[in-house]
Amino acid sequence: GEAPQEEKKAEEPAKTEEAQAPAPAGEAKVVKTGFIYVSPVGDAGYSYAHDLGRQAVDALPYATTKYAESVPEGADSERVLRNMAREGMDVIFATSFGYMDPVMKVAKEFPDTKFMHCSGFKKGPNVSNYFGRIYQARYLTGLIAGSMTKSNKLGYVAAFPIPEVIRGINAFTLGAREVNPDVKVHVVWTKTWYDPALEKDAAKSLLDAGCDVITQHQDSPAAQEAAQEAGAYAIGYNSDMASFAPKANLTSAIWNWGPMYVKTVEEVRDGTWKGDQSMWWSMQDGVVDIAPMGSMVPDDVKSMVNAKKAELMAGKDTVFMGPVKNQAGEVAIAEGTTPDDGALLGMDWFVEGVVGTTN
Amino acid sequence: MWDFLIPLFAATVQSGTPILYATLGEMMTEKGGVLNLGVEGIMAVSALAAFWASFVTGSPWLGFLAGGFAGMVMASLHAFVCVSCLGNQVVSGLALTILGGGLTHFLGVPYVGLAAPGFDPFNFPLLSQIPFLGDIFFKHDMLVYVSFVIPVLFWFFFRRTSLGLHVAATGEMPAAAAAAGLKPIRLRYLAVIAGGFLVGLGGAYLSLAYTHLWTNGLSGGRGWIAVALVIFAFWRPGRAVVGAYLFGGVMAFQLRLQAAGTHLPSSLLLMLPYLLTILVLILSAWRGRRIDAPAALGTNIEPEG
Amino acid sequence: MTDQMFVRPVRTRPIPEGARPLVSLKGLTKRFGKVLANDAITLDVYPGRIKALLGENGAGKSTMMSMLAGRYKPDEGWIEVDGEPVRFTSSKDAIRAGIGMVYQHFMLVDSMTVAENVLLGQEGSFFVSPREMEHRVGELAERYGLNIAPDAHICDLSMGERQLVEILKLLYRESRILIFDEPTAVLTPEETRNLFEALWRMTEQGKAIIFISHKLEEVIALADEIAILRRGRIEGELDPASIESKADLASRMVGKEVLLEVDRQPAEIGDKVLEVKNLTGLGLTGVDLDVRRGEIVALVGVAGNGQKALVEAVTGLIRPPQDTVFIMGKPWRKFFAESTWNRSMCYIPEDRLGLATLPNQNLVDNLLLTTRKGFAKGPWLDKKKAAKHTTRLIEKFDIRPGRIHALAWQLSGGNLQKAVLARELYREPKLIVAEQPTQGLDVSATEEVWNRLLETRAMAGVLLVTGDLNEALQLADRVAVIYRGRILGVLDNTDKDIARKVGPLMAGIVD
Amino acid sequence: MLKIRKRDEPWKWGALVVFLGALLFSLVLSALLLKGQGKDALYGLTVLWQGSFGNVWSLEDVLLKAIPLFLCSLGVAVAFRMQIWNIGAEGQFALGAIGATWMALAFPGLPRFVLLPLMFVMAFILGGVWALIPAVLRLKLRVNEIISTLMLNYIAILLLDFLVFGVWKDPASYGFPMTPEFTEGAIIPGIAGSRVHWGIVFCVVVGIGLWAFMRFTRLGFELTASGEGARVARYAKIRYGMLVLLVMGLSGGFAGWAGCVETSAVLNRLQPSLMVGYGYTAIVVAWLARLEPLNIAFASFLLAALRVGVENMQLKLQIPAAFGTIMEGIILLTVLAGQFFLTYKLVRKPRQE
Ligand SMILES: Nc1ncnc2c1ncn2[C@@H]1O[C@H](COP(=O)(O)OP(=O)(O)OP(=O)(O)O)[C@@H](O)[C@H]1O
Ligand SMILES: Nc1ncnc2c1ncn2[C@@H]1O[C@H](COP(=O)(O)OP(=O)(O)OP(=O)(O)O)[C@@H](O)[C@H]1O
Ligand SMILES: [Mg+2]
Ligand SMILES: [Mg+2]
Repeated sequence: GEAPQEEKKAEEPAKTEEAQAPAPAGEAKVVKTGFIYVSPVGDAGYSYAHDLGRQAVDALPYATTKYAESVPEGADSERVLRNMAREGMDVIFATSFGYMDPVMKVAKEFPDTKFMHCSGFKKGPNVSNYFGRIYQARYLTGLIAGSMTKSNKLGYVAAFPIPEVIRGINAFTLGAREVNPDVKVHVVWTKTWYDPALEKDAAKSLLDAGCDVITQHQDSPAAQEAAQEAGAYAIGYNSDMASFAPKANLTSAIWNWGPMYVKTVEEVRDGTWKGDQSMWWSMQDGVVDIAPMGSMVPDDVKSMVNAKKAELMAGKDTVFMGPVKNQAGEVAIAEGTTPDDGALLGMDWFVEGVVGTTN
Repeated sequence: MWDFLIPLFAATVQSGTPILYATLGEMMTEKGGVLNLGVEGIMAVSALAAFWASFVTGSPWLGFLAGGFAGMVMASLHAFVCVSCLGNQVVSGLALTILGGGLTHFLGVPYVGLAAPGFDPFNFPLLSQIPFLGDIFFKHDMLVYVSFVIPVLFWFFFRRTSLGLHVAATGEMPAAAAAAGLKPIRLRYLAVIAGGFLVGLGGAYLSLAYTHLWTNGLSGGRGWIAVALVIFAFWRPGRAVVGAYLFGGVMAFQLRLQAAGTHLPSSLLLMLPYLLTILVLILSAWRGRRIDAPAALGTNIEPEG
Repeated sequence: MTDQMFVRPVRTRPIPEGARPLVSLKGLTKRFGKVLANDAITLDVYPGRIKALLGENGAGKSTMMSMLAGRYKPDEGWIEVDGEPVRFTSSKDAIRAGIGMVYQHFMLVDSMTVAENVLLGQEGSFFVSPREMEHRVGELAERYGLNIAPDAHICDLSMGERQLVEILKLLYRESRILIFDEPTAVLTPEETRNLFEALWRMTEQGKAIIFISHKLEEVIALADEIAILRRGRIEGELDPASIESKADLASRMVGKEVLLEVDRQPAEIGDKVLEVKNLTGLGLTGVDLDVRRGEIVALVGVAGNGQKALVEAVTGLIRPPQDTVFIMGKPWRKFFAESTWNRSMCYIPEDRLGLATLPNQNLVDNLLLTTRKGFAKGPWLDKKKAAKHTTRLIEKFDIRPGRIHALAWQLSGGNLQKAVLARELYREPKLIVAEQPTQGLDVSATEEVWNRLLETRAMAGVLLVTGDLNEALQLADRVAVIYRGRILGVLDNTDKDIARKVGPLMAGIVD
Repeated sequence: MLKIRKRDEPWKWGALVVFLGALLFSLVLSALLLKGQGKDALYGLTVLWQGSFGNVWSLEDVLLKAIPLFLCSLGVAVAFRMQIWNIGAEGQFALGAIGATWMALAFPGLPRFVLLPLMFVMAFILGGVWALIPAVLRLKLRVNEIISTLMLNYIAILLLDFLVFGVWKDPASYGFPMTPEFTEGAIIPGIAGSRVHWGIVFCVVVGIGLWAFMRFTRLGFELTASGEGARVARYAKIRYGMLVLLVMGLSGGFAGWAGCVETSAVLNRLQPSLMVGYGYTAIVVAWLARLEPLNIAFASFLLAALRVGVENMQLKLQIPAAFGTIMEGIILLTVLAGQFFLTYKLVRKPRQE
């Protein structure tokens, strides 16, 4: 993936100048958008996925974009947000959970600026929050992993025990056990979003423990590498990671923010944007997906997965359909019911079949 | 049991290797009487340099050398500030750590997430056939094998070469070295820069063998652990090997404990290496051999006349 | 009496006809900032002769020799070796030209072996073998009849042995000009005698020796010629034969009358201020010792025989075993728990700059170091008052430079010692522990320190720890000899034979 | 030919000259770095200036950011004065935040004038205790405090994680790692409606207090004297061990206060994002200020300005935030190298012959 990098570089200076120039009179309103990311954009990972969305917005003729990367959560982000608001941004996308309180504070000071906060739960007259149901993609990858494993042990390198990650692990486990009830999913926490060395170590420890399919909720493809070196399979996350481990990568659970970001900016231009909303976009909206499956995935598995994906695309979200048991073997989601979004957003327990703790 | 232990030991060797390079580098520096607390920063910069060189040239070996070279450049900054300008060694080292962290974050941005050609594990001919030991020590990448040789060279340098003797004399008593017609300033530069080279190799290991991907913060506290290990090792290369593998072992162990499914909170498990560092220092203090430290460690050479 | 301790084989040796100097200094000048340390020094050194260099503290002796040894570069002037001008950029050049120097503080690496130290910088090849190095040095030592194990570590050696290592270094390099800067300060009389014999032997082989000392009797006994340095200038060269007495030499050196004897009137003896009872441990065995007000008790012995431990235990730096040390009648713990800043105990350590003073602080702060409780009002310090008292002390003790803002490191050894003494006496102590109080001081400074110590007998008891027998005999009422952690005997200074008895005891010989 | 000479008198304005020189040097170097990245260097520096001092709100931001830096540096400086190398301000900061949060969560109903002092006391105690661990290890076991304080930083952050991911997690946070928001009584209010809060007044008081302590008290003198080492302290009958404990306790306590102020006034709750490296920057500040409490106020303001200004650069020029860290490193290294000229000078050597 060098190409997008060069592209970005080439267009940046032009964009900056354009942003400084006053909007030419008589033209339609320009929507100024700002993005803040928690990590460097780089070429893979969470912020990269958001930045691809930004680029889609940037390509719109009536929109300009600016971004700040590696903005620490907490007090520093508050300042960046405030600066962006002062710069006259129409809408600001704050793409990490930790920006929630700062967004709420700054939003109060700048009632005319619209704020979109990713992955949080607070909202206000000019703040909406949004996120994607990546668990749907996780579930599909679980189906693949469950079909491909021989040892019936799957490995999951995970960053922090927060609901987003736990939900993904659970969905993955449910998918895997749906096709192979003997499967166990081993979890190793790294307590970091991004530390390839540690992630690789963690993946190796899982491989050594007998896991033969590794997936991760991390921002680097290190786990993919580890799997490939050990001759095992791997499932990526954030963006298509096939290029990092072509022999091992079965597929990746991916984000695709472009369509919804463009839609939001359109709403802002048209004045139809509404605050105080919680939006949880799904596969139907095109925000989450899985990358094309690798050649090592047998055709019957591919078609099974595609069938399930079609159901999801049709709006039939049965990932957490009961009965679902927790680690202790008790029924946690009753037969025939699906937890509401509130329960999903606060999920802090593991389903049966996960080996590990949530703290 | 062996199924758990052999991979654990093998992983121990691998995660101990960058620490070993860095520990020996710091040991070399300190032998010359200079304390360099910038190991963490040097490792970070050299990891980037190694990655960049390998990425650009496609040759991991060039990357490895570039890592060492970057280590030398960073270390010579420290040498200039402390040896030539008599700056406080502790603070200069900290400044180097800060600068190194900043530089890597700044210059590394375009490479985050990119992969460069690196070193892959292979079975060492013959030796990998040895039962147990072969599995533990001889199924790694080339840089691990290189790291087996360096402690021996290190020992040889200080015991069997006149230059090693000169460097050690400079670390013990620069005035005596000067009176014997040596050039303590030059020797200190040498020790610091050579040490920087070794630390740089440790950094290179992180981005070329440990993972082939670029990221910020690759060093992850390993540099500091190396500084602690020098004390633990009583400035002796043999014990540095023990110390480095001890740490590699703990890092590998806590992840394996999680993978096997423990109920201990991961925060507490992740504390283990840091707790161990303190423990190791307590143990080495308890053996109480202060004399092992180079006598002039941390003091600058005042210019005369 | 001490003059007889050294007997030269041949009294004087004239310079052979037509002999050419081995080394000539031509108008050497060296400045340190405003200090003119050496001022156009011109001096010739001939082979086979011992030249003594005499001068007060700070006269510039060490500076001159450091230039000769390549450590400092002269500001003006040059050096000629064998008539050829040379320019030394480092010690290495000087060593190559055959100039070797034994510094006032030994330049030995403690953690290395004798062989490694001797061969440092002279290994001859890149790869070295410890065994082979020891062999080489062992042979050398044998050839010159020096008894030393080449594989011993320096830290395990006595001061005398270390001196031998320094000499071995010079011998190995085949130096032709050997410079000794106060070599006898740390040696016993016995070791000094051995050193002198070694020096004479070396002159017989045609080596030139430059010898710096503050001990006049040594200079008179040893030198073939004496150069006197005053304030950086050569004041003249003397023939030892023309010197009538030590006092004569001293006054020529200082430029005014100097009395070399102190007038020791017996003082009134009071209570015990220090009592050490059967102290075993810390490297000491069964040490009994007491000091009463009004007397000076000298503890003599070769450095490293347990004096350090005893002094540190008495002065509270280390903790002695229970019920062994009593100060002013109180057990150690109790005394140090209750001791006040004044009217108790004071310690004048050997390490003036590192221990007794703060090198980078001014004289006021250095006064406060031990007297701060006297200038405290509640938690606050009265620095104004301290400054006033500092000024007064500077005047009273004639400490130079006479500014209260001078930093401790800027003071010369003698002035620093005076400052320490001034401060400690200001505390009106009842017990004084003085460790090598005149080491490295010139005659006039020595005299002043001696007189001050004698004066304090009126209010205090003094424990004088010294390696200089002469000093002990000049000052002490009683002399205790320490050897390997034991007190081998306590002699009264009224004893006529004391000088003869102490020497053997210092070497551990009890009849 | 130039040669080195030791100065007879310290160079009076040297420290200031060296500091300004270092600042200039690092600005030039940073400009070159910008050029290397293909940015307009001059514009970049203007943006930096604008961002730090350009207008009222940026000054406000700078002040806000200077508060935790100032408190941490005071702590660092006290310890450094005694040659105790406490580089654990980061961890002590975390413990202070934990202590304050503990009180805020335990007694949410208390009125402000009771709760806030309680929080400050507990922050001081926990920060201080965290610093006492390495102090005791050093005194009793001779464990190198540089390493132990640093390792305790990592441990403190994991401890903070452990708490906010576990027992203190806000039930209403949908499982995200954060404590509940503090009640009104646990929040330091802003001064006259501005964002600058009363913490700044606290800083002034603490700063002046420490300055007076160091300069006018016997203990302050003993502290500096002990900087020459334990043996000198023993010689001067200074209770060295006691002083080390005092100094580390103070040092940790100050960092703890910084943690308390930051949690209470800025974040209003405890969450992992609290940790942004004030403890490390504090070392830079302390050294730039030559360990003088009054200079620290100035230096922390300056470095806070740098940090804030760099964010402006990031926004306008898309420069990575690490740019500020690089400048910090360069300034510190340059000052260290430049301090050479405080004790030495180069003089022209007369040519020989
Ligand atoms: N490195 C230095 N920097 C500044 N001044 C110095 C230095 N070395 C010596 N001096 C000063 O130069 C003068 C000569 O000092 P030197 O050490 O040569 O005297 P000395 O005759 O050897 O005295 P002593 O008998 O005390 O050994 C003194 O005033 C001393 O303070
Ligand atoms: N002068 C010194 N030299 C070396 N270490 C010292 C010195 N002073 C203090 N220490 C160290 O600090 C520790 C505690 O010092 P402190 O001054 O409290 O003495 P202490 O031995 O505890 O005596 P006490 O409890 O009777 O006051 C000592 O055990 C020692 O390790
Ligand atoms: Mg001298
Ligand atoms: Mg005590």
